[in-house]
Amino acid sequence: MDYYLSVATFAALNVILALGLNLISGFCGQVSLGHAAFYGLGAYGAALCSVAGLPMGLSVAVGMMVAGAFGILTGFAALRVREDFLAIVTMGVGFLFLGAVRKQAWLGAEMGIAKIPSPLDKWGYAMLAIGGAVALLLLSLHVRRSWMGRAFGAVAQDEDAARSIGIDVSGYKIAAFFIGTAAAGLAGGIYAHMTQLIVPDAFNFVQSVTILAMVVVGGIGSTLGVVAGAVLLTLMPEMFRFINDYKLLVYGGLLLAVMRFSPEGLAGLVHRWTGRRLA
Amino acid sequence: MLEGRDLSIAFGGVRAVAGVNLRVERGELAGLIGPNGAGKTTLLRLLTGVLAPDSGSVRFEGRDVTQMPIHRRAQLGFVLTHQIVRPFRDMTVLDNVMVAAATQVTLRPWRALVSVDTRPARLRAQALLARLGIADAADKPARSVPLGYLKRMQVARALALEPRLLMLDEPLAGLNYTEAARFADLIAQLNAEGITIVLVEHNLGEVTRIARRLLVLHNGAVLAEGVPRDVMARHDVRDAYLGADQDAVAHA
Amino acid sequence: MYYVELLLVGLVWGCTYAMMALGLTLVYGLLRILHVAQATVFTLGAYVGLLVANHTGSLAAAFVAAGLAAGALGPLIYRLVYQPILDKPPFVALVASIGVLIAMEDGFRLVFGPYGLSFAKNTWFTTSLRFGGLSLNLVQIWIAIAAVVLLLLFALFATRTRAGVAWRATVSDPAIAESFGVSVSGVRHLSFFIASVLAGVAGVLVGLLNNLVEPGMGSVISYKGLAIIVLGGLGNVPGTLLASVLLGVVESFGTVYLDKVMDRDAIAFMFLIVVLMIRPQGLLGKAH
Amino acid sequence: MSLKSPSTLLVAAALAAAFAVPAAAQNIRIGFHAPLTGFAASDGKTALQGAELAVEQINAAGGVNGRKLELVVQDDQGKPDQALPLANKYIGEGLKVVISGSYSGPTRAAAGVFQNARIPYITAYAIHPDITRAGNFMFRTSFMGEVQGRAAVKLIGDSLKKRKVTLLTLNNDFGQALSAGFKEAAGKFGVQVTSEYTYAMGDRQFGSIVASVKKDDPEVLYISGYFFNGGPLVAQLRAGGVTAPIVGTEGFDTHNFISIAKDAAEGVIITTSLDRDTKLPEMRQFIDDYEKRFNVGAEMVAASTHTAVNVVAAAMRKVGADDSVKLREAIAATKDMAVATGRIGFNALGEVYKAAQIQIIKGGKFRYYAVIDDPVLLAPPTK
Repeated sequence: MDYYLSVATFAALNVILALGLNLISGFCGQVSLGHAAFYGLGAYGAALCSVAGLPMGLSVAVGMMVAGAFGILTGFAALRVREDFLAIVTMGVGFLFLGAVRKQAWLGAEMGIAKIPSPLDKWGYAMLAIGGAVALLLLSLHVRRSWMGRAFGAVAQDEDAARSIGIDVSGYKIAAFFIGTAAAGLAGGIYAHMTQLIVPDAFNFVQSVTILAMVVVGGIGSTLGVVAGAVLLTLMPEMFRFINDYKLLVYGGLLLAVMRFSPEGLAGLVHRWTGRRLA
Repeated sequence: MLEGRDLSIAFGGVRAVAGVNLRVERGELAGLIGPNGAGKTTLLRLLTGVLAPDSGSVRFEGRDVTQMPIHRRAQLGFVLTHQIVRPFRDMTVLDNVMVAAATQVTLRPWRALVSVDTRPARLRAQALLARLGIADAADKPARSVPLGYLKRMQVARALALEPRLLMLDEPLAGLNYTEAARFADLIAQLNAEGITIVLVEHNLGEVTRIARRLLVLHNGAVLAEGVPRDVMARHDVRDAYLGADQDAVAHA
Repeated sequence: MYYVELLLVGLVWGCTYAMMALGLTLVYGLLRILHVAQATVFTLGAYVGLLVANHTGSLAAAFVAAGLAAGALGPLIYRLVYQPILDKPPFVALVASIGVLIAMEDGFRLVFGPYGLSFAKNTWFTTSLRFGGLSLNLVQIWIAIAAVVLLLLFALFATRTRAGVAWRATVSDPAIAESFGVSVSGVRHLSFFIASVLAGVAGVLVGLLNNLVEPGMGSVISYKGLAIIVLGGLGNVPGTLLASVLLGVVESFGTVYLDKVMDRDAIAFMFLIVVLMIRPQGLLGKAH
Repeated sequence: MSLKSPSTLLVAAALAAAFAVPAAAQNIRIGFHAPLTGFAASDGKTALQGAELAVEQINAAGGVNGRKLELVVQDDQGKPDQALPLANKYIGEGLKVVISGSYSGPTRAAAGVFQNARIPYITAYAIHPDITRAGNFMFRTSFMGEVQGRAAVKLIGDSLKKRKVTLLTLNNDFGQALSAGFKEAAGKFGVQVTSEYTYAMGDRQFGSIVASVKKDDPEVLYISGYFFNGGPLVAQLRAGGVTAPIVGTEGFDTHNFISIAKDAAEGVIITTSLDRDTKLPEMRQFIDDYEKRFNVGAEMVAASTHTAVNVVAAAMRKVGADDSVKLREAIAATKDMAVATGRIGFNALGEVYKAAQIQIIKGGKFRYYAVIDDPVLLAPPTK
């Protein structure tokens, strides 16, 4: 039971991360290869507060704000550079975060932060993570229906045209980065309290790619597709423990196969087979 | 209504626009013409804020808007259309116009987040499509409709912003003779309804037909200005067009 | 003297980056693909080079074999992975490329084992030359020579040969090049071939330099290569070379003076971000 | 296998009948996780081999109390977040004891889980101090980083009689712990740390560090790190003209280090737990058997997992394999037990006490250089 609970919790955390990235990349069209950095910022922000004695709820909120604040900074970078330039800059943000944390004694450097207070039990964390995932799912569906979603769509498809019809492109990009990275911060805060230990390597480039993979395998831009992608890619390594040795091979091959045969991911497959577009 | 004062910009040492002064009066339909490489598009970009001038200023209805971002100008009613039509390709034609019709709602991202009511924007967008005669394409994805429709859709999008000044960058380009004439009529009609229009155009026949005033740009400066018939009769204007090839090379 | 040494170290690093980044920029200029999977080609080159060297004892044979193996793999990746998805949004190719990298890295581990492999005999590695207080081993010297020679050859190719002219024409406008009878597909294959040979040779050189060939040896240099081509102004060859050398030198000094602040990768990407915030189009890129 | 429902019982019975595996369910299952893929796969594989050898030897000698041992192996990829579900899975399967053949990250993450579940958890070579501090069910069969760092100071100050040291520290928990232990003890032996440079796990190019070392011109270098970065580092130092003696750690204790660094490895001295010229029969036998079984030289990582399995087996002989609380007591009572890593015992915190083996690389092989058996200096912390 414990095992299934912890897998479910990780799946929910991944849903939060992937939906956050989907808001930035899928809805608003800003490719990000550094999403794990914001997961990490949330985790570190929450961990420091919690170790300093703040209650968990407040610590997680601070983690979200820290991640969101750096998200806004990255959003400003997205105003200067676009597309491939932005992809590499965000990848750089990830490496910068990691490389700086590794050397900061007050963040525990490579040793990370340990003995983070953990006020909930396994059920508590599972419910919290699932609750967060559901909240973000509802938020994503709402954003898609709202005028914010339409404005995001305009920014994603043609920034210049969006500007010329009066859309505040900069404002929307920053909003997307803020919401998406704050969501990652939420996941980070829950993760930190649950594991009671965070180390820099948990938030590295591979983790960023993993989150991106969940988004594209699910179908970039499709909320339900991304949820499915996140759950699937969390469960897959668990189900494939019997092929332990070939895990990454299968994983890489899967990414390749999805991009090669169904670049719109699971959502694209559903569309092709049923003619219906997933929300 | 619009005033450019002493506008200049240089790219890598080449002065693309050099000390241009121009005024556009309320209600007029002005044509901005000039040979290839004369700096028309650059001037337009300076006026609309795509580029920031090295020196000079732009005033719109008495306000200095030189540093104002494009979307803010658009919200004030100073709207431009692009030379190459830029639809939101994955949206339907109707959605394209709806986004523009909702600028009051999308003005602030946070307000947009809590706004889900699409009815007012839909009604306005449908009215505009009907008016431009493209209502039949409303639910088609923009990527799949022909250029003539897209040109009209782009004007519909601009009109949805309730513009007071419309800058059209080569709206007739790519259209055949009949289409161009009809489109020019539409522009003249919009002007007659009270929208001030600046038209950058290569199609001299149509511009001279509908514009009431022409500005000729050459080598980044205003060469001539006045009533179309008089301007087109000038020798320096003719020379500028005939010698255009060399100039185009020099400014490439 | 200390600074001269740091500078030299940085230049040698810059040379390895340049060999990797030149290929990435070729591919980018032509197809707008961020070819992360180049890391795979680099690693394959290193393994083939090592196996041939350990088997035959000849480094020359090792380089030739590595160049050929890498030169075969690159165009193959283009054919099987990129070509079918060229019309898709750019992230599609990027994610596919990352997929290739992850899978192949694990493939190398399965085939060659998780332990790195070392050269049985590596005289370049064990011999060092002293100039005054400076000391460089032969691998470092060969890396500098190889980088300069290969880059010169590339310059000659691009400016003096028919294929090179066709290549440049295709970069600037594929449609026009095609109307002049250039085989765009041929040019693409050729570019992947050149990029891959450079990467393969670089792989052997880095393998010799570390005396260690490992499954994951290509990834970091490939990420940095992407940073470099962006830094240089995507698709801009001189910019790429300038950025490679600058990045090498910045890392060399940075790892000493910023030791307490951030690690080497962070220094590299910090430099990238600072430059791009000042010049969004990259060092030698053209403003839009 | 936990049999939860009649149908699984039936299936299991059918399987057992089909393959006629007698008493398969009676095997004693021991959890073992290691980084079998990812950046640390090399050490993970070695660690697994050490444990497998121990299991084979014990089973060949009749097993424990008539039952065979069986490792339940999982891959943690060296990642802390992989360790959590994995730990929960072991608990779900009802395992009574788990061994970590992994690095500090995953081991630390799993430690709390096992402590809460009251399952003895033995870490073979992860060095982070927090692991055993997770509680009384935690044990460690290898040196803590601090302790090994202190051994190196004594070696440098007393045996090599050098004063000025430059530290080249791997920037991870392993390197930082060694560096901390070294600096803390340096004063006692008159050793002075004149400079310290750090490098990252993935670094293979150390030109700027070599240049800096030449500028500082220390009498001796103390290098933490693993063979895959330490090997190139040592080679580049020698190629760059640095001649000062080099003292390394157990991270270099593998033949890979020598095959990477080649001639440059000659004369490098390391602190470790394995003496290739040992007279202790248990250690001798491990070294020989390991080489015979896997066709490669024995390594400290393998010795340490081998030790962990034997500690577990010894405890099971005393109290049986089914009660994890009793097992914990039996493991904690281990005293002066002769194993592959020497004569060991645990203190109140679950930390091992053993002598530090000092090896030197001569003629491309690890050889005896000295042994530091100083119960005061090498005493691990007790809380």
